[in-house]
Amino acid sequence: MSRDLAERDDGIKRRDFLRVVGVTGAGATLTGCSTSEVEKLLPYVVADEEITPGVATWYTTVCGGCAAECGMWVRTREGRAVKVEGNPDHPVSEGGLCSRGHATLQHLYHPDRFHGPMIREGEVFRQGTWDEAEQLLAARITRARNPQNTTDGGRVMFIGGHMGPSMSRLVDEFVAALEGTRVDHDAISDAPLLEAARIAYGSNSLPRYDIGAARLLLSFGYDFVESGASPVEHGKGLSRMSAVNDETHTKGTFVFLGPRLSVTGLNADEWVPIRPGSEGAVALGMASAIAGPGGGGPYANLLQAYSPAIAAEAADVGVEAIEELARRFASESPSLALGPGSGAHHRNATAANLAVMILNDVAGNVGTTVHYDTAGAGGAAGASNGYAAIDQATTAMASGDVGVAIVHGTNPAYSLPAASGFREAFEQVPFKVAFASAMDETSALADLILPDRHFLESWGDSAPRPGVMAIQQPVMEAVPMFDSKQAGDALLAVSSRLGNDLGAATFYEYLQTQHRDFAGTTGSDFDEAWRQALRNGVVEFAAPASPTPQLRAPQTALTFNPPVLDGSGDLTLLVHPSARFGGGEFSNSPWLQELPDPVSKITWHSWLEMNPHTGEERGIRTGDIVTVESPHGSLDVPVWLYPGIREDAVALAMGGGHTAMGRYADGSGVNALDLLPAVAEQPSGALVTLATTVTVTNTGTGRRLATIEGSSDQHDRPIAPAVQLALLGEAAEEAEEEHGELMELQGVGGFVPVPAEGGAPGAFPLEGARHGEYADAHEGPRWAMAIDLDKCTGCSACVTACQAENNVPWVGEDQVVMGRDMNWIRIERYYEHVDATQAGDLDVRFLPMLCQHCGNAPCEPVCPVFATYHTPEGVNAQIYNRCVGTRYCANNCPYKVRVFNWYRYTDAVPEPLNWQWNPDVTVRDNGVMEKCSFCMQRIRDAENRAALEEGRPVRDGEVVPACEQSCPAEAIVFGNIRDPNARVTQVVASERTYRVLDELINTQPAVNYLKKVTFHEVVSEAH
Amino acid sequence: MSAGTGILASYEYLDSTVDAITGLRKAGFEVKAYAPYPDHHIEHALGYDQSPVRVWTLVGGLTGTATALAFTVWTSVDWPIVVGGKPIVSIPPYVIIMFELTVLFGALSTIIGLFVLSRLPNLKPSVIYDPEFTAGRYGVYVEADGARLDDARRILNDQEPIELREGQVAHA
Amino acid sequence: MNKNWLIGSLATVLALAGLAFVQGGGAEGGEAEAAVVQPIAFPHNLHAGSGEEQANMNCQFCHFSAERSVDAGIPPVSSCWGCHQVVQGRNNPGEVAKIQGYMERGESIPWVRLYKISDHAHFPHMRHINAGLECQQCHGEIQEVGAEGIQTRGGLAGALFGTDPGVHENGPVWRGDAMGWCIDCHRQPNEAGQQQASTDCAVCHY
Amino acid sequence: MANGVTKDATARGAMTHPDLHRLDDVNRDVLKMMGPPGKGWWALLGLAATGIGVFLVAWLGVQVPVGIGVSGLNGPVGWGVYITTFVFWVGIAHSGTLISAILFLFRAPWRQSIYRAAEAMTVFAVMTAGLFPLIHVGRLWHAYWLVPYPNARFLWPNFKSPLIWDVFAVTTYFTVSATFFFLGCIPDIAAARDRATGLRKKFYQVIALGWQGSDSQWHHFGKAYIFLAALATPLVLSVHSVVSWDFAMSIVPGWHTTIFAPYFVAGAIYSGVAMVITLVVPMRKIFGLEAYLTTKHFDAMAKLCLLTSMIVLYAYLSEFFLAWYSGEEVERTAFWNRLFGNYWWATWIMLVCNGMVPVMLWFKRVRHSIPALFVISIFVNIGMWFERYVIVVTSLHHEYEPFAWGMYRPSVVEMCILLGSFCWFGFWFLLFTRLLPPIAIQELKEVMPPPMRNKASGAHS
Repeated sequence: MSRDLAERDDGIKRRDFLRVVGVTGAGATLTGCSTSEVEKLLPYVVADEEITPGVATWYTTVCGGCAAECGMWVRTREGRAVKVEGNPDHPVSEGGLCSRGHATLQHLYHPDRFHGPMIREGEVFRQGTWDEAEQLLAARITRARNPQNTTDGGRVMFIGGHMGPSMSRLVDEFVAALEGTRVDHDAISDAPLLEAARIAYGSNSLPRYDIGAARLLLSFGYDFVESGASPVEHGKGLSRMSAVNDETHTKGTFVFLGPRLSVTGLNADEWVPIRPGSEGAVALGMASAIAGPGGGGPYANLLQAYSPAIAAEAADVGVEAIEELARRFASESPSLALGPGSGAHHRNATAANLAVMILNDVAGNVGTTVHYDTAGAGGAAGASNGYAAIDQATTAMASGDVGVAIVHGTNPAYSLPAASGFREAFEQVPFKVAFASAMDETSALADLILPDRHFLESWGDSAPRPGVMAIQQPVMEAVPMFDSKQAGDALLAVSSRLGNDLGAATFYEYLQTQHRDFAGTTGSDFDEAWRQALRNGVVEFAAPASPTPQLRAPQTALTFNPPVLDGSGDLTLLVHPSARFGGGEFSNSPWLQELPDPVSKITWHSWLEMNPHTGEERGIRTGDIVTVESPHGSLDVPVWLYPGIREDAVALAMGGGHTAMGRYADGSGVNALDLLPAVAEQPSGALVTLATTVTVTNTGTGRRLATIEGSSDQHDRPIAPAVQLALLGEAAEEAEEEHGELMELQGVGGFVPVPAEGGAPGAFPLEGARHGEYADAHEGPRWAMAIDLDKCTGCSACVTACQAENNVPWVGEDQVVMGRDMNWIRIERYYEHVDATQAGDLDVRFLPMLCQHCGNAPCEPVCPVFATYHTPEGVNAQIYNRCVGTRYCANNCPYKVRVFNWYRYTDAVPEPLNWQWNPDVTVRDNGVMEKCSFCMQRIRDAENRAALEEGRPVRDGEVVPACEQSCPAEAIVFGNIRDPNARVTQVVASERTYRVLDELINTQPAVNYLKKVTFHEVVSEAH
Repeated sequence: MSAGTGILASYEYLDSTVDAITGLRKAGFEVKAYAPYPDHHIEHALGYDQSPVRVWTLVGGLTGTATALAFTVWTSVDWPIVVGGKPIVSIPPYVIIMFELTVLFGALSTIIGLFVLSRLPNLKPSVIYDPEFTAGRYGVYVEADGARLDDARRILNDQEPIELREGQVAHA
Repeated sequence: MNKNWLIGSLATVLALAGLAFVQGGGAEGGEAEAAVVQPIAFPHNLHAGSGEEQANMNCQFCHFSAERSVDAGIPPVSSCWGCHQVVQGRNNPGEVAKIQGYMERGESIPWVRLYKISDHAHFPHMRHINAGLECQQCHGEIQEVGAEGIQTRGGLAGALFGTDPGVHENGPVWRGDAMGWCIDCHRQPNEAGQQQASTDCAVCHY
Repeated sequence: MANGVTKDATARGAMTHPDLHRLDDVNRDVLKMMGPPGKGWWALLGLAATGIGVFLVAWLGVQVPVGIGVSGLNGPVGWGVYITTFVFWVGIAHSGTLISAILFLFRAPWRQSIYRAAEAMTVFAVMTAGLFPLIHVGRLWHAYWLVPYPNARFLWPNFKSPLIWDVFAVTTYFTVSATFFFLGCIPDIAAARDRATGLRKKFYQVIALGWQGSDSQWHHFGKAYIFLAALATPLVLSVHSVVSWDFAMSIVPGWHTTIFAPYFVAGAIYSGVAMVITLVVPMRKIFGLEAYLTTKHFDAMAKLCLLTSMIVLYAYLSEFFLAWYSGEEVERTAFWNRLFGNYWWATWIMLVCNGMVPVMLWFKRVRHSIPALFVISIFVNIGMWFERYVIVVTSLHHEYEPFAWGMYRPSVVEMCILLGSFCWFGFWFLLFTRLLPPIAIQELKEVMPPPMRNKASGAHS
């Protein structure tokens, strides 16, 4: 019956592509096109330049997802990128990669990408050729610049998003040659932070933080784990700073000050729920307490005015809380205060950022945990990307001043409030050009769309911080079905048609020209240096030393008080960047759409966060659809009650409500910007997102949220326990006492003591832990994992990494609503203590839950056909092709980590999105169970590679599952627990080690967790 | 084998039937009786002992037990797969299979035994038969020749049958 | 009683049982064609045979990655062209000339795949080659197969006995997706008397 | 008298069937039921056939090709209406063989009139139940892998899995029940054969297997029947125990309890007897079987119902008590959730229908009122379906891992298949009432006073 068809389909999807590519891939290096000098690609891991079918080739490049510019390793198979990972040698990301970084791969193969240049004809687009398109653009530019042209003439305006330094320079040269204007716009801007740095220290780049070095970390609403300037780097810093040292029993303290707990906030040890917009006042109040009378240098007067009492008044918290925090901030040195950054773009945002800088300064953190680059320009951002600039551009466009508008890498028609008038102004421009890979709201308005290449197909460079440079190289031939061209190439081609020589024929050439000098820096010849740069994925050179900068007085008057908000609503609206979509530029990735939001655990659609007390007062429950009304607009959105938000505020994330961004983004959620006015903050020019109050009224209708959250209460079960820091030494003794001699049931009946093996004797009895019947007979490795909950930040990068590695399908909003999400790993989030009404302890537990690979797995014996069983290596294996689909195993899994293919979900994956599929992992059929396999394909790959080297055993660290690889917090360690020197064995020896539910149901999992460490007493669990 | 005349008497009453059987058996006839329901008086009159069906049941049942034990153990050992940390050969769950196969084999062999012993299915039943036997009548059947036939007829007639049929029969 | 009816149903039951027995032994096959027409009538014997006027090439000269990859590798067109630029071909210059065509058009040769394992099973060539197996142990005396190629078995026979059994006298001995065939070999004892390769399910299925 | 004929059986027969006098009255009355059906029967059969059509479309036309996602099942709740209905029908299947076999062994006097219908119900209920494991698997086309048969992959099923026990138990139960049913039918089919004409006669001729009621046939038949009854009795108890172990062998809170086997068996008998009442009451009315199915029969069945209802209620209460008494948070939460959680309504339907409504059976007036019994039996049927729903769904939706808790809502397809299963069952039962003697002719005769020429002879000896 349908079986034959099914498996054949799957077979074609994976294998046949392999076969075709197996041939073309090998030959592909012979042909190269203009810029992609593919024959010069240099593999990093495999020294062989030839592509071997069936063997992965790795390339280094730079993630183009956001301005953080993390280093990337890209795994290609048969000339096709199948997985992106963090480059461990890159100083910014150090091997980690966030969810959005992983999801960039979906943009590469996005089915909504343009198949060629699109030329508007009336209401619709016609696909044209590149020659035609470039000719058209050149002609229109010439026509527009003709002074005689009064109908559709005007200057050339280039509206750009984030781009690397060389591209930025090229754009500048291109625009300059045409006497045009360039405006930069990013959906999420760091302008207030940048402006504050400029005011305070004369620095032209964002401050750099050494979060890992801090002992006391304060975040003034800054969501550095999920958004912020460099999420992977900062997340790693947080985990290093706050993770307990198991020897000294010390850990850093993290205090979050803000009206709403973002995922960053959920990691805090204490929460001071200050009133929205009061960050500046609180920071000054603390600084004032630290600096004392007359302290604070040029800001002494200001500090005088902001006593802790005034700050407490503004923030709606007790004055003792602020004084106490200030005292600790000064004494627990080095400390660090962050923010508020994009967490609070209100009308006094620059002042608030400045206040935090003053606080750091008076506490003596400048030069230790926070660094300002005062020497060079540095940073990737060229022009100011705030709202003020684009507002001027809008005015110019509206006045008919602009003849040709070129948009590149940004989507202002979506990411600006409707009130900005951008859309209308842009529509008035006689000729609009968009460099875009796939359709978005701005491209939809354009007259000409030039399909840009994905960063994995193009050349580029990055300079994420002074002294660090990395080349972005194409890792594969451009996806053949999309006739795309890198924007740099197109600009050069158009320039030459216009008769302007920018010094290079292709962007590759231009890029090399830009970096001629670094050969001199490293002292070798250029080609070798270039090759080396590509091989390592990063070039580090000594940055010019910046002297510790001195605080400077402001030239302009700033207001540090909480801002005035629009409207007379009783609730303050917090609009924040989405942890999944950023400002909306990632909304068309189904992986990210289906990634549960790290805070709310909701997928796909938008939700309004509201405190449960507020909801109770108004008779609003989770799932009720409410109308949110501001003076600038109104939206209908379902409510999610969240104790991590102040009672006088509601929050809405950006990134939803797209109208022209393709099949996965359109119609999903609402655009929070619709509620906002178009106001630029002064002096930075950033768009004000904390601008208005709203009223919330219940519509009386409701919906089931597409959430994966069942209950956020542990119900006193031994799931995610914690241990108080003060008890750490004692816990070990207790554990020993409690466990005593572990007994195990013999196959022949009766109990015998578990034999103690080499390793960590006397500690938690893991070495002898039951391992099915294989207990001691099997010689090989026994795979196990350790997850340190004190490190895990809940960022969810592992979830997307796993999805990318293991061909885990997405199921869509309706299916998630039904409870059928397919992720093999989920981050459970349990509230232990969250109280928005007072400052104090905060206890939220994140628990990455994946298959526990139990030694006594309850799922195994119930399977009637041995489709799941225990391998001699300690893995609970799932044999998809043997599965009949009784779902008994899932019922009997106490961890609920088994997911079922209710439909042939992979059928819904369109070409060429399925090119991303990992050829080493079976694509699962309708009606089979699946789950985490400990990345069995990676285990086998490591074994195969080890076997080729004279049959040596697999070394520790050779098998790195996708989740571990991706984890920015370094919370996950995998390895052979029989090897006493393996990292996992070392980690598991910790006294904090426990196994979820094990003491209750004796499942003997192979996944070991290390308890979270709290400062306060852990009361709720008896365990 | 032998050919002869079969004679079949139909009775309305149980006691007449029993009397006829007793009479015929006293006279040394091989008697076959028909009844609409199993009646132990008739069986008693015919001198029945224990039915050998029970042997079939016992043998069948024990075969089932042994088969199940051997089969479950052999399949476990043939390709040992560890599930849930349980021993490869785990007798307690196999007891259930053993029980079920005991019952199954026992039941099936009982039926086979019944069929063999009472020569069922018999799609060509004897010609001399009164359809009223399945309704309310009792029947007595003897085969005899010559003078013996007359004896039989007389004994049968003594009990006032409703009907008496005769016919030539040939035994296979 | 109608004996034909009985025989008929018995036969049906047996046929179904037979199908169940070998299930997975070929019903997977997308290519059930009886005869496979390759884009180029490639004679394995002329290349790899050791007879007179046969080139006696090593299999891995063309199937270049069998020793180091899970895939044996199909030679790139350039690899064919490398020799056939010079070698015109005695028997069938027309077929050889096709290579030039592919080369010039920059197309790959659309070889029809004969050896196919289901998507859910993984067969690492290099592990087998490095364990000392000969190609012929699975692929049969392929070096003696001429331009006529290997016949595959379709239809019911294919379903019952696998799509790719050795129809050609020198054809493959490999029984398509018949897992028992793999297991048989994996279970063979080694010198130490233990089975020579793992029969752990997850060794191949993941 | 010398021939030893006694009227020992007459007392029983006269007691339960006071209106029956002659042996062939039974034939007349029973075989009359098998006469040409009326319009009502055809209408019901048509309805059932339509229901089967819907059932097949929903299952083979929609669910199998599209995916089992058309059900409302999900991550935490992997079993729902299908398994509920499976257990329901297996439970229904119980009382047939129970009434037949156990009551046969204990010589219960009220067995004869109802056991044929009850056995037929058993067979058809198992036929219905047996479909549900097939319906609920994700890959129907691979379901035969649960059967141990030699194959080219050298693979065998896992005999440690309760689902394999299920395969063996249900298959055995079906085989034995069907055999037992058919064996009892053979003499009665012969009776039908001897009255029928034309095509029907041919049909009965074949399936009567040449039964004539000869002494040796009766002799071996009787023994075989006793042995089958003796085998079937523990089988009845084992089958529902095995079904209960599908749940009890797991570690799911709410499933993992030692009380499950007896609790399920009692529940199965309970629901089975209720279903017998539900089926027999209309049969009695339509076919005018008042002489065969007397209030004494109903009274006995009602008492059995009452007894099992008390056992079941005791099981419910002891589960709740033990969950509390265990002090184990997971158990406590599971049972608290049952009573007051999202599915409180299902639990209360179960408690009211199964525990409270049957309390009325304490009253003789209720036991002797056939309409009242009919209504109560319907309540019990509903209650017992919900009992399984409560066990399956409420236990799964809140398991160990609170973060993975979820809700289950049955889909339209599941409802179609649930209702279709009743049609499937009804279809076979309707055919049964017309094609096979729905009341055991020969066994009734066994308990009737045998016809005696010498009327006095029965009195003495």
